[in-house]
Amino acid sequence: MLIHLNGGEHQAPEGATLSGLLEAMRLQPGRVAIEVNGRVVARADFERVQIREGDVLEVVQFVGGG
Amino acid sequence: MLIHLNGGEHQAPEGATLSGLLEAMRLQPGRVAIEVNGRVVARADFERVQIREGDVLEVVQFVGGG
Amino acid sequence: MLIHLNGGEHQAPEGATLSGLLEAMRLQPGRVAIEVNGRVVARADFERVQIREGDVLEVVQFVGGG
Amino acid sequence: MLIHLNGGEHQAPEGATLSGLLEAMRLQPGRVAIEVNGRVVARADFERVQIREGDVLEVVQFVGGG
Amino acid sequence: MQNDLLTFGGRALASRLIVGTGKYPDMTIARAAILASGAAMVTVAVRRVDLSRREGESILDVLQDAKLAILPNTAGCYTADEAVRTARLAREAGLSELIKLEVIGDQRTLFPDTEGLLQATRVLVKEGFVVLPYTNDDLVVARRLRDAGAAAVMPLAAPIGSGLGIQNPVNLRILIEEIRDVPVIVDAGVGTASDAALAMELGADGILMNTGIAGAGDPVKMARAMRAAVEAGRLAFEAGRIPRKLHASASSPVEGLIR
Amino acid sequence: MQNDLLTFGGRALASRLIVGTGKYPDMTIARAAILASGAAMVTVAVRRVDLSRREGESILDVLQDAKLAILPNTAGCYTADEAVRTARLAREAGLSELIKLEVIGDQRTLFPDTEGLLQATRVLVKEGFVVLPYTNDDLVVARRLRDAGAAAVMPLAAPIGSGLGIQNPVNLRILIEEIRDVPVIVDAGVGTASDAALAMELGADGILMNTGIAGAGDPVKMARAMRAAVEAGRLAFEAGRIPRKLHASASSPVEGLIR
Amino acid sequence: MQNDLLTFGGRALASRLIVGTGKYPDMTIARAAILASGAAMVTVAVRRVDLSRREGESILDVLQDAKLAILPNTAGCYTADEAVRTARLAREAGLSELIKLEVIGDQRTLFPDTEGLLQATRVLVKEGFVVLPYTNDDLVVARRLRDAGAAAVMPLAAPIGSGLGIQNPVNLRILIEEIRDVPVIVDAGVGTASDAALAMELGADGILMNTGIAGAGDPVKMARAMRAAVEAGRLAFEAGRIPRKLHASASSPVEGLIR
Amino acid sequence: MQNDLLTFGGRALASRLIVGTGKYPDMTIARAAILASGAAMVTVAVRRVDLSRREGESILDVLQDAKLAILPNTAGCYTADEAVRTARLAREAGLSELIKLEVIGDQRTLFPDTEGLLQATRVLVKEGFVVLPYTNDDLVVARRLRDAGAAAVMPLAAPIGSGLGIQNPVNLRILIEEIRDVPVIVDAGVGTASDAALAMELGADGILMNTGIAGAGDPVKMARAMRAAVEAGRLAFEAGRIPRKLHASASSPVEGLIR
Repeated sequence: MLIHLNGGEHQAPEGATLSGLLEAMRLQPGRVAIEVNGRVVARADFERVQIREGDVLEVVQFVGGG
Repeated sequence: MLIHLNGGEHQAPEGATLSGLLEAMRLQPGRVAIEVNGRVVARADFERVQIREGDVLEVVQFVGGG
Repeated sequence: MLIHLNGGEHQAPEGATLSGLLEAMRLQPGRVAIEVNGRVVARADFERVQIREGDVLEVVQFVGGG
Repeated sequence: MLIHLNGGEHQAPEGATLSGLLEAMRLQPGRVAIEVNGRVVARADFERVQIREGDVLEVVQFVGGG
Repeated sequence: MQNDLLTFGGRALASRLIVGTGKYPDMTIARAAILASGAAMVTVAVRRVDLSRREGESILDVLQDAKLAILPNTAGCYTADEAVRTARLAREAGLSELIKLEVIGDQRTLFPDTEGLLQATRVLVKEGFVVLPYTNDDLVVARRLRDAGAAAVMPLAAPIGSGLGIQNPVNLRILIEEIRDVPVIVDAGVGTASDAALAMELGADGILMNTGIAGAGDPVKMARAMRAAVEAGRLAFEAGRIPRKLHASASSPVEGLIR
Repeated sequence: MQNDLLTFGGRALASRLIVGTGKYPDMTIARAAILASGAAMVTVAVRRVDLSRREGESILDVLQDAKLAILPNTAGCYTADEAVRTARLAREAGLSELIKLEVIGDQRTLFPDTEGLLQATRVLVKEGFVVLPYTNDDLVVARRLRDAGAAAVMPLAAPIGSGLGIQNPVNLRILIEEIRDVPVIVDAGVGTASDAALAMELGADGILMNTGIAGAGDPVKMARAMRAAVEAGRLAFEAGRIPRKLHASASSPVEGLIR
Repeated sequence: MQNDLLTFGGRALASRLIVGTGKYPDMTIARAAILASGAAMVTVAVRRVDLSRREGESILDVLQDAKLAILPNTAGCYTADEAVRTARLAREAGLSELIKLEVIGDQRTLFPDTEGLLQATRVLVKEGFVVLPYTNDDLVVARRLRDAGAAAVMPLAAPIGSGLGIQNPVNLRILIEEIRDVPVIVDAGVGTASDAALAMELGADGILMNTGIAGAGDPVKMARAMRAAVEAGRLAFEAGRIPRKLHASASSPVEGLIR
Repeated sequence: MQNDLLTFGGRALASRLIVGTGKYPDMTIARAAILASGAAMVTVAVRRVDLSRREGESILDVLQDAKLAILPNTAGCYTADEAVRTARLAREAGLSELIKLEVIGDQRTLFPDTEGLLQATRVLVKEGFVVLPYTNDDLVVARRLRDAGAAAVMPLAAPIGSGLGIQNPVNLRILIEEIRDVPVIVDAGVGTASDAALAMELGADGILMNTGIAGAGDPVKMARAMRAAVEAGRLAFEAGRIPRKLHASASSPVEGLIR
C-alpha cells in the first residue's frame, strides 16, 4: 500500500498502525510526533490508528535549533 | 433648527444650505471640507445640500502640521 | 617654636622629633608619611629627626580615592 | 665633479651654479626648492651659489598630497 | 527613480526634501523657513475650523504664491477608520488625491499601528488616493504597503519630534535595498543636518521633516542646513564613499621623501 | 572667528573646506574635484624631483588659474627635525609661510607624535611660519600648540585615509569648546558627507580632507557632496538644533481633531 | 517579575539566559556549552525524521540528564498556518505547551511577519499553548501580542545570527518600559558578551541566543561569557547606573592636596 | 600575559578589576562593595592629615583584613614635580613601590598631561617605582610610557567619573594591539557593566574604576555587576566572537521542514 511519508513515497503493509510504522522505521515513539493528512495524532493513539492507502504522513522529531 | 457642528451645538435657519452656513460663518468655501452625518460632501454640492434638524456636521480646514 | 604644618601655622615644643609631633597629634606613625622642607623622611627616622623653627612639614595619609 | 643629488650620485661641471644645474635638469627655478648640505638656499641666490665637489643637494617640488 | 527628482504617484518633485508646516513660532518664520528649505511639497494637517474665534492668516495663505504641492496628513488618527475619514475630508479640502497616511498606535511615542495602516492603505488606494504611509522600519510591513498600492513608504528614523536621528541604520538600509519600485522617504526623527545626510547616504529617496527645522533656534538657517544636507547626502550616495579601514592610508606619496 | 570665513594667520578663506591634492586617478579628475569642492586652499606635499624621468604636468600646473592658496605639508616626517627641514624647503618652493605640520609617530596609523609636533611648532613659529599642526584630539596638547603660536589646531577625526568618521565626538566637542582663539580644523578620517556635517555641527571651524574625496567612486560628485555637507553642518551649528528627547512630540496640533 | 527568576506561563526559570541548540560543531561541544551557559531552558527545532539514514545521537539524548526545559520553535515557517501546524506537532513530540513562535516574513533577514505572528498567537493561545513570539522591536505589535495572550514577547536585537548586537536601544527601552506584565526576552542578534549585558541593562527580563555561542571560536568559553554577561547586565540594571556627564568628576577628594 | 592573572611589576593579581575607594556614601558600603567586586588591588589617594578634627575610621582600617594590594595615586597633581613628590610620600606611607601616576592637564575634564606624565614616569622609574600611568588613548604616548619603564599603561575610556563608556574603541583597540609587553588597563570613564565587558572584549588586560561603582544606586550590587562583566568580557575576548553580518543566518536547520 502506497503512502506519502515525509515528502516521499513509501510502501506500508495493509492494516499497519502508526506504532507498527515507527517500529519498522526503528524509531522510538517517545521522540516523534506524527501528522496524518494534516492532523496531529496523539501519541497515546499511535497503537490504534491505522494507516490507509494514500495517507499523507509527517513524522517529525526535535533537532538542534535556535 | 439645532445642528451639531464641530462637536458643539449650533442654531441654523431652516432650509439653510452648506453654502449659506459657510457664509454665516464667514468661511471661504474654497478652503474647507464638510462632512454631513459622516459623509463628505463634494464642494460642488455645497450650494444645493440643505441642512436638516439634528445633522452632525464637521467643517474642517488645513492647518500647519507635519 | 613656630612651624608650618599642612599649610597652616603650628606651635611645636623645642627639640621635638617627628615621632613626638605625631604623638602630640595622636597619629599612628604607621599610617602617615612626612615631608620636611620638601623632602620625604623615612618612617624609620621619625624618632631621630628633630623639628626646627620655621620648618615646613607635610603630614599625609591615605584616604579614599580613585 | 661628483655631487650627491636627491639620494643618488651625479656628475656636475666644475663651477656650476644651482641655476645651471636646474637648467641642465630642465627644471624651472620657480617651482623647486634646493637644500645644499642641509641648508635651504633662497631662490634669489640660485644664480650665484656654486656647487662644490661632494655637496649634498636636495631638489624638491610640490606634488599632490593631503 | 528618475535621476534628480523624487517621483511618486505620477508626480516629480524638484527637491528630495518634504517639510511640515507645524510648530513654527509664527507665520513669517514658517514661510521663510519653508522657502529656504527648497521643498517642493509641504505637509498640512486637517482640523476643525475653530468657530469660537476669527481665523487669522492660515499656512496656505502665506504659502499661496509659492506653488508648493500640498500633502495633507492624517496625524492624530488612532484607527484606520478615522484616518480614512480624515483622508476623504482632506481630498475635498485640497482637491488632490495625495495623502500622508498616519495611523498612530501609541500616544507617547506616536509609533504607527502598522496593522491599521495597511488596512487604511488598502481602502484609500481603492478610492484613488496616492497614499504615502508613515510606517516603522520593518521591511516586511514596507513590502506589504507597497503591494497594497502605496505610492511610497515612509519609515521613521526615530520617534516624531524626538530629534534622535537614524536609530537603526541597518534596518533602514535593508528596507531601502529591498524596496526598489517605490520611493523610500524617511519620515520623522531627523534632528540635525548630519542625520539628514546619513539618511540619504543609506539610499533614501527623500526625507520628510518638520520639528527639526521648526523647532531649531533659527528655523530659517536650519532649513538651509537641511536643504544642503539632503543634497550632500544624496550626492555622497551617488558618488560612492570610500571603504572604512581600521588603519591609516597616507594621502601624500611615500616616494621621494627627503632623508 | 569672523562670520562666514575661516580665518587664521591673517588669512580669510571663503570656504571652510580645505582639500588635499593626492591620490586622484588623474590630473583632470583632480582639477575638476578640487574646483567642485569650492575649497579656497589646497594641501600639497614636498617631494624630491624625480631625476629618472621627465616630469609630467604637476598638480600646481593644473590648478594654476584657480587662485587657490597652497598649503604645503610635512607628510612623511617622523621627527621634528625632518618636519622643520621640510617646512623650510616648502617655504622656499612656495614663497609662503603656510605649513601644515605633520610629525608622524606611528607608521601603521599615521598618528601624530604630539611631543615632536610641539617642538617643531615652536621652532617654526619662531621662524615666522604660519603653523597648522595635525594633532590628536587631546585638549591639553591642543592648548599647548595654541600657546606655542600655532595658527590653528587640526585634530584628527580618525586615522588618515581610514574613512571612519568622527571616532570621539566627546573629545572633539570638549576641544572645540576650550580652544576659542584659533580655529579648530578637523583633519583626517572624514569618510562621507554626514561625517563632515557632524564635525561642523560639533563646532569645528573647518575640515581638511583628501582621501574621502579623491578615493570616492566619483570624486567630482563627492567633492560637491562635501562642499554641501560642510555648509550644511555649519548652518546647523549656527542655527542650533532641537534637543534630543526619548519620546515623541507631535508636529501637527492635537486640538481640532475630528471625533 | 519575581526577584531573581524569569517567570512566564506558570514557569520560573533559574536563569535569565535561554540558549539554542543549533549550529554547534558537534554534540559534545553542544552539551558542554549549553551546560556552561547555566541556561534552564533550551530551544529546539521540529524537523522531519530523515528516513534515508540511521539517526545518530540527538540533541535531546545528550541533554537528557540535564533537566532542562525544552522550548520547541517554529523556525522556518513563513505563514501562520505552517507555524500553527508545527506548534501542534511540537506539542505532541515534547508533551509540553511551550512554543517559541516564529512566523518569518523575509528569507534574507529572517525578520518576523508580525501580522501572521499575531494571527498564529491567537490560535495557539486558544489551544492552550504557552506562546513566546519572536517579534520585531515595535511597541504597538508587542502590546497586541501581549493582549492576545502571549506569555512573553521576544523582540529581536538584530537579524538572527548577524551578531550585530542591539541595533535600536531606544525602541527596545521604550518597549520594555511599556510591557510590564509579561517578560520581554531579547531574541536574536546578540553577538558577544557586552551585547548581552547591554540588553539586560535596558531592562530586558531575559535573552535567548544561539549563534553567538555556537558560532564562537570556543563555544564553551563563550557560553560562560554569556552567562556572566547576563548576570552582570541584570545586576547593573537593578543597581542603577551613574548618570552620564560630558565632563569629569574627580574620584579622589580635592581637599587636602599638598601644595 | 599569563593566563588568568593580571601581572605587572612582578605582581600577579587574581582579578582583572582594580577599584577605587573614593566617593562611597559611607565606610560600610565602601567595604562591602570593594569586597563584592572581587578586586585584589584598590587605589587610594594621598592627602594631608586634617588637623582640625579627629580622624574617623579610614578606608585602610575597614579593609585591613581583606589582604588587598594598595595602589596609591597622585590624583590632583597638575605638574610632574607635584606628582613625583606625592609618589614619594605615598611610598613612605604605604611602604610599597606601586604608584598610579596622574599628572592632570585640565581641571574640567581631568585629562592627563601626557608630556608631564612621561617626565614623571622617567623620574619615578629611576627611583624604583612600579609606575602605572593614567594616560590618554594615544598609541604613540603609550609606547613612550612603556619605553620609559611604565609597568602598565592605563588609557582612559572617557573623562574620569563621566560614565560615558568607551568613547573611542578604534583608538583603544589599536593601542592594545600594539602594546603587547605590558598590560593595558582601561582607567576612567566606565559607567556600567556593558562598558566594562566591551573594554575587555577589545583586549584590555584589566579595568580600573571607581565612580561607576561608588556612585551607583546600589554600589554593592554594581560591584558584583562589574566583577561579572569583567569576567564576561575577558571570556568573550578569549573565546572569539562571531563575525558581524548585515543579514541573517538561520540557527535552526533549513533541511527537513514540513511542507
